[in-house]
Amino acid sequence: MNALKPYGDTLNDGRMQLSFTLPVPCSPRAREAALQYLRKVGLTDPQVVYSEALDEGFTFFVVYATSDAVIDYDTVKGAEKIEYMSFDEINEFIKEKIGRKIVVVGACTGFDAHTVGIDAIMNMKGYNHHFGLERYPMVEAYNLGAQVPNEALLDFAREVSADAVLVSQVVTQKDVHIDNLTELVELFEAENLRDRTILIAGGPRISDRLAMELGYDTGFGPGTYAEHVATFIVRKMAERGIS
Amino acid sequence: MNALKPYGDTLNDGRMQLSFTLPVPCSPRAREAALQYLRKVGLTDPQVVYSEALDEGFTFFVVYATSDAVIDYDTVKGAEKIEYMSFDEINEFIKEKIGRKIVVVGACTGFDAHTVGIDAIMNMKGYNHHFGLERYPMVEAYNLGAQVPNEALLDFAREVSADAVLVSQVVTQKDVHIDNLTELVELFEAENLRDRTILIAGGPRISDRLAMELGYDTGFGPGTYAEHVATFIVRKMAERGIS
Amino acid sequence: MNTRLGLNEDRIQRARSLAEEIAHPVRSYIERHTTVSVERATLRLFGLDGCDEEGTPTANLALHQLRDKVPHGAARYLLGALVKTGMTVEELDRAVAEGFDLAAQGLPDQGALEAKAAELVARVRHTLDTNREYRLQKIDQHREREHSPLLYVIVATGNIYEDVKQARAVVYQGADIVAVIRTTAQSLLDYVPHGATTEGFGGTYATRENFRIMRKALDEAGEKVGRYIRLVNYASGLCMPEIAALGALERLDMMLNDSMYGILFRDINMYRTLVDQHFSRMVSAYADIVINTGEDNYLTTSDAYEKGYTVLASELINERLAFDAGMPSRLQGLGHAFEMDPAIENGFLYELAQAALIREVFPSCPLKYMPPTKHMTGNIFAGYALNTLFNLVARMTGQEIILLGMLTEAIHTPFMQDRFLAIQNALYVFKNAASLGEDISFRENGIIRRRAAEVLDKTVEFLEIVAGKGIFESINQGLFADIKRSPSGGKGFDGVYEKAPDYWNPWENMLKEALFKGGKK
Amino acid sequence: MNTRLGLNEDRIQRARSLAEEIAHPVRSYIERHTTVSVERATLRLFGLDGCDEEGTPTANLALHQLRDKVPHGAARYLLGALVKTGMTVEELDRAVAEGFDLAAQGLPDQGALEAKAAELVARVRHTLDTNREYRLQKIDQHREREHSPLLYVIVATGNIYEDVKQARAVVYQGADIVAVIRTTAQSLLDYVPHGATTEGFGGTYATRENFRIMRKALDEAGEKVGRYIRLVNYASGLCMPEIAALGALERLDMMLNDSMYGILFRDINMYRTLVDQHFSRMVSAYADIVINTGEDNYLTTSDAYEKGYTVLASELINERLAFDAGMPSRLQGLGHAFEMDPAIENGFLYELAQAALIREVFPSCPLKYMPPTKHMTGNIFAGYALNTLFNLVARMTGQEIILLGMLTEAIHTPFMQDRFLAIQNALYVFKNAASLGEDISFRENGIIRRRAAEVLDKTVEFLEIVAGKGIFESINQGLFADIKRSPSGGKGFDGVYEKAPDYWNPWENMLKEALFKGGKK
Ligand code: B12
Ligand code: B12
Ligand SMILES: Cc1ncc(COP(=O)(O)O)c(C=O)c1O
Ligand SMILES: Cc1ncc(COP(=O)(O)O)c(C=O)c1O
Repeated sequence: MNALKPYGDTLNDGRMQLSFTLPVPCSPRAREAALQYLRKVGLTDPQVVYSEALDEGFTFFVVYATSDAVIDYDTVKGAEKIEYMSFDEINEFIKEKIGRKIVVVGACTGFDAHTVGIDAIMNMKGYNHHFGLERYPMVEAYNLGAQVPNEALLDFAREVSADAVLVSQVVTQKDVHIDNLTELVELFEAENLRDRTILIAGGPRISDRLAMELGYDTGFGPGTYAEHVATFIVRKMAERGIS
Repeated sequence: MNALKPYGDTLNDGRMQLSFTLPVPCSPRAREAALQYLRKVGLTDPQVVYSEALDEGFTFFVVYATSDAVIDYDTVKGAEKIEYMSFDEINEFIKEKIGRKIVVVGACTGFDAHTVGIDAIMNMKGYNHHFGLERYPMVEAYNLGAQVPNEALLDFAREVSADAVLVSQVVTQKDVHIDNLTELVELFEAENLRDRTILIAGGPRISDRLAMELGYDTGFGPGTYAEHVATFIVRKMAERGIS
Repeated sequence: MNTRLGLNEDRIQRARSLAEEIAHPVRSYIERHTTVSVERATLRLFGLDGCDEEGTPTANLALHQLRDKVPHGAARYLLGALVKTGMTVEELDRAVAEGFDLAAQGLPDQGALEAKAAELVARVRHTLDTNREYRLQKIDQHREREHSPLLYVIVATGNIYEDVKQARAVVYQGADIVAVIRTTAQSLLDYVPHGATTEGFGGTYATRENFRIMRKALDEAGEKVGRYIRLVNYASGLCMPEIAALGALERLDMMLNDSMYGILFRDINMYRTLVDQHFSRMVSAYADIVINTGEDNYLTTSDAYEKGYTVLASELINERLAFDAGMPSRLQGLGHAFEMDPAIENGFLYELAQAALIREVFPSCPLKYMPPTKHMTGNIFAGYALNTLFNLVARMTGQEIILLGMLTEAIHTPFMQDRFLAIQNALYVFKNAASLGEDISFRENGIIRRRAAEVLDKTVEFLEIVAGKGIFESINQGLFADIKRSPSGGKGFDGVYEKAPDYWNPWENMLKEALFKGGKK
Repeated sequence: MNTRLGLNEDRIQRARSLAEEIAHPVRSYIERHTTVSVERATLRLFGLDGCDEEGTPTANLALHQLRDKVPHGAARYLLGALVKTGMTVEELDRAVAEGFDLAAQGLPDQGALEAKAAELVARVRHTLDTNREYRLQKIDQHREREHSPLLYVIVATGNIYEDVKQARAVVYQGADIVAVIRTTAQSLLDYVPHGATTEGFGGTYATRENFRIMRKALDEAGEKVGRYIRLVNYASGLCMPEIAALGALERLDMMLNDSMYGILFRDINMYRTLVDQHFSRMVSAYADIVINTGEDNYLTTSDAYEKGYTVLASELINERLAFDAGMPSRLQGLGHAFEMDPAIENGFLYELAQAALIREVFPSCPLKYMPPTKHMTGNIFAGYALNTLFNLVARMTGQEIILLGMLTEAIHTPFMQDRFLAIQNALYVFKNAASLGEDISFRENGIIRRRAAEVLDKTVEFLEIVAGKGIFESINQGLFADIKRSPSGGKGFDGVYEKAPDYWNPWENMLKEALFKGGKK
């Protein structure tokens, strides 16, 4: 058991910084409301260190407060550090364990036009000096680009017998990404393709956990490179005995 | 009843920004811990938008999350806006309602050497183009400066028959200001001076509420000017019928 | 010319004449073509701007009826129906919504058409003139309270009523310009939605009603603080000319409008875009609306250090095409951006060089300077520092319009507090470093001067290549933003028509008259 | 000299000769006096640095015994006791803690004293020399990984063990210098506490053991990242010379040490301060320790725009007194600060002018540049922007040492994350604007140059007045920081003694020899 709390400048002091807006006019009463609100949230010793009117009906607050909540770090699951394979190791692994090129299809779906992320993973030149999947000799990579309807992605994946499908979703306002990602999984399931395809979601607001909840094999967020994705795919394929 | 929640970009969306440090190494597990921690605090939909190692054993997080807590703004007490008197009004008020100069003694107590705040309230030139109490014709003001022991302040206040005593406390680490302020009130009480003296605390971390809890008549925080303090003193004196 | 960068004037002139060379074939193509959206814009200018029960705009219903007649111009059928039926435009608009067929009546003689056209054009022209004058007067009245650069912020909640709250707050805080960002993919809609809307993703639908609601809110808020607040939307996408028309009618003040953005970033057909762009710009020029070009977009996909010259090249083309549409420099809000990787050694100097270069090449344009976006991360504090230096460059180089960077750029469309912090940051820097630009000079042969010269040289080189291949082929080969678009590909090509010899468009005629023959009062 | 600001060299020389004039009577006063803390420092250098059961240091116990003998120098009694008893210093130290009376034995002959002194001085001198060499070697070895300016951060938890954690983290993040801030009011203690401490307010006690603990932690963390991390504390307050001595022994690298800070801001007697300051500086000079003067403090009480010249004036006095103590320019970390109200129009230019001016007046001092503190508020975002521009000025004007501004300056002593954000900000600005300073020049007769000239002029004017009245009377009249301090007022005056003709202090002799007669190896 390892009791975990935030650290300001002393172990377990529980200090956190917050900022937020309340839809009330800036006044002593608003400041009092901010304090009461934070106590209601469960924080103790809140200190409004700054408050300012955003206009006649809104007030902005910067606050420092203490949280007394504790979680047990020992029970938190998650990798301490994931060991990824390198470009060469991945190609070698595919040759040895799978014995043929693997087929990966990627797209930015729905009305989302943010291709920089999926391009970073797939295009030749890659990202931050990490080559993209197109450069991997043992990967046959198809990048369908922006604004690809889920149906079109499914059709293409079937056509090329994709081993893995990579979906990028960047716009998340009103949870539009959730709807989009869910629809795709349902399509794959309806067409009985879900089991033979590794489905991977990615984007700045996508996490491993979220993607899995939506029915994907995994998800990748900011800071992802092609080798991370490729490592996951090939290990998964090997695990499932796909060849 | 007026249900109040933070406002991000839509009424009642409850969005708040947080930043904090956890004393664990930066890793997927640490990020998961941050999310679990915030859920434990009672926030929903937390999103770690940034995490970085502060060294091998500490991780910094920036998070946006939703708070579902609600408070009833109608029950929050506090002034919507306080009407302060002006320099002239205050002097006029003293002449009419009190009929003699009032005596105010101020000091920065304990080991605190931050005189800028008390000087802002008391010195001739004042602060931000608001004159200090020394400039008020109807106020006899004594500023004892920095590092004044509580006993010395009490002795001086008795000597000049102070109507009001202003105490500044700026250093708050380890709650040293609480101890200092409490000691002063106890001294005044022990000497039976508490009732005839208006005791006012001030400083960047002092609030009305805190000061009253510690036994002061009121407290003033950042952005205070002499006229705020003087308004309070003269109204209180008039209210108590002191003359 | 101001020679703070010691630029070679000949190179600038060479670049301009290359842009002229590049624009030449575009101009002649535009002359000979119209599009469905130009026609719909024309109908809307005449007042056909209702919708049917399903929300399909009457302009679209009309074009559907007239699809074979586009080469002749849709206007004569609308005018014909008005003459024949004796209805007012408002009555006819409702009738079309209920299924009335514009072409069914046949056409009256050209004289009657011309008369009807003259009457309606004059009426609407009056509205446009009033709008223009009102704006000029208000700006004049409040000039000393404006900031320099003008502070431009976006609202993007998806809900026009929520947008209004956000807009009011920024006016209170000091913003000069409010842009209502459009919902994702509105550019791909081949119609302009109708009415007030509350459901958008990453932005709010551009509709005439939404324009009105926001215009009113900004006028009110502006009166309160004694400033004229400019309203911005997007004359961009498949409905570019229509939105330009609606914006002119509802007194918008600026329009995002670029000659290549739609082609490259939205895969809209190149011919469609260029023809639409021309008509839109004539409308905006007449209405005294500043356009904002979209060169910042190049740098979100390409590297800003490597491809800095593509920005200048595109600006020169945008400038030429704007001149061709009768738009003076003072309405050309050419775009550029602060998008270099903050990890670059001396990146600040390169940004300064780029911004100063563009300032010097376009001394009389109201340049629009875009903030860091691509290199913003979830570290909102680091982002705030980045925005601070961006604001500094904007002020030092005398930009006119600055879109304020948001510390949460990488996270969400702005919260109310995000904009507040952005405005505070800009106001601080503008005042605290007010005269820094004039108080220093760039060392001869220093990093800044050398970088500016290099970007100018590369621009000329690049324009030589484009001029050689022609713009259509250059886009086809992916010379811009590394994106390849084929001449017959992309959305909306089927909406482009060659004009018949009897093509007639009274609005086009009026605009040309006004813009090129001094007919504008 | 570098003339980027077009400064008038004669004015600078005039200012320096005024400082010399001002320092003259100070020097002769110092020559003739000693203080209890100089004597305690001397005893500590000989090794008397334990404490009794109540925690009273043996140096203080000894001075209490010898209070009538101070004019003759305390050293001879310690040395005498050693000779007479034959104890080692360590044994004698323990004996004193248990009540042993140093003076009780009487004194041996001067020859024996000299011999004992020589032996002990040589031994301790070896430690100091080793420390110096170790530092030089490490700095040399890792020079290319240092930042420019050096990144200086403070730790101030009050608990030395917590401080160590914080310090390790900043080393990881890239800091070059760690200062352990002292607990409030330690400057008023007339003794140096003993042992490791965990209870301080707004800072941690300066004790020899705390120095050791932090030194070890920084050496270890530094080895890991391949940098030499400098450790800073305060040779300031009533125990100034003792802390200088302990710092030299424990290989601290910098010491806050100012000729007037204690007088003005701590109400310590002026004579006491000036005598103490002289001895401290000789110790630090010998140990190759950089001092940091405290001119930033003027600007926390006075307005930085109005009183900018007081900073330069005080620096010139600090410089002169440092030279008088045998301290070369390369150890004079003269202080200044970025403290103007951010709401001032062109305040950035004035800050730039001030920083560049000080750079030019002291071309070979490792200037220490202090961040905005007074105008920091609870708006941590605005504060972060302010710090960004501060970092920019620091880099542009080639400061050597920059104390990093904390976004939470107005709230609390720094959290671990606050320092991280501060270091990130500085590293970003230093790299992104690396060559900005050299790439631009200040316009002739521009705002920056005029401001620099004005501050220099006012400095000369001010120094003329001070020289006229004499420094003691000037302080008495409140010419510095608007604070009046009378010559015989303030704390610690009773600890000042006129030296008797037979005053003898082997450490003072050694230091003078080494510093002024080239005796330092
Ligand atoms: C560049 C950009 C654009 C460009 C896109 C050009 C292009 N060809 O992609 C242009 C200018 C066209 C654009 C337009 C719009 N944008 Co935009 N844009 C951005 C911006 C500045 C950078 C995005 C980016 O390129 N990041 C760099 C890449 C490398 O990072 P990444 O996408 O996170 O990808 C990494 C990981 O997430 C992961 N990854 C991503 N996808 C995938 C997929 C898989 C399978 C895997 C394994 C990994 C993976 O790996 C990548 C590399 O590490 C962001 C703000 C920001 N700084 O993030 C806004 C942003 C994404 N845009 C936004 C919006 C709202 C829009 C518009 C809708 C605005 C409007 N109404 O007009 C439009 C419309 C676009 C549309 N229909 O989708 C919002 C989204 C808000 C939200 N959370 O919903 C943002 C956050 C800006 C903001 N704060 O408002 N945009
Ligand atoms: C200036 C300053 C100093 C100067 C003080 C000079 C002087 N003569 O006052 C010097 C350099 C000497 C100094 C030293 C130290 N300081 Co200091 N200092 C500050 C600084 C930068 C500004 C304070 C200030 O002048 N504010 C301006 C005034 C006008 O504001 P104010 O005090 O809030 O006063 C207003 C209101 O609060 C109110 N008010 C205040 N008092 C009263 C009283 C009454 C009766 C009323 C009605 C109203 C009122 O009215 C005022 C006007 O509106 C702050 C950081 C910051 N930006 O706030 C740190 C700060 C206060 N210092 C701090 C510390 C720790 C120290 C030291 C202890 C550090 C050290 N270990 O060496 C020392 C020791 C000082 C001591 N023994 O007290 C910390 C305190 C942390 C904490 N919360 O406990 C701060 C917050 C910095 C930090 N982040 O670490 N400091
Ligand atoms: C010219 C132009 N049009 C339109 C847009 C907006 O994008 P969308 O195509 O989604 O309307 C931009 C964005 O920067 C732009 O620059
Ligand atoms: C020279 C000097 N000494 C000491 C201090 C610290 O204050 P204190 O007197 O509390 O030790 C400072 C603070 O800036 C300083 O500049």
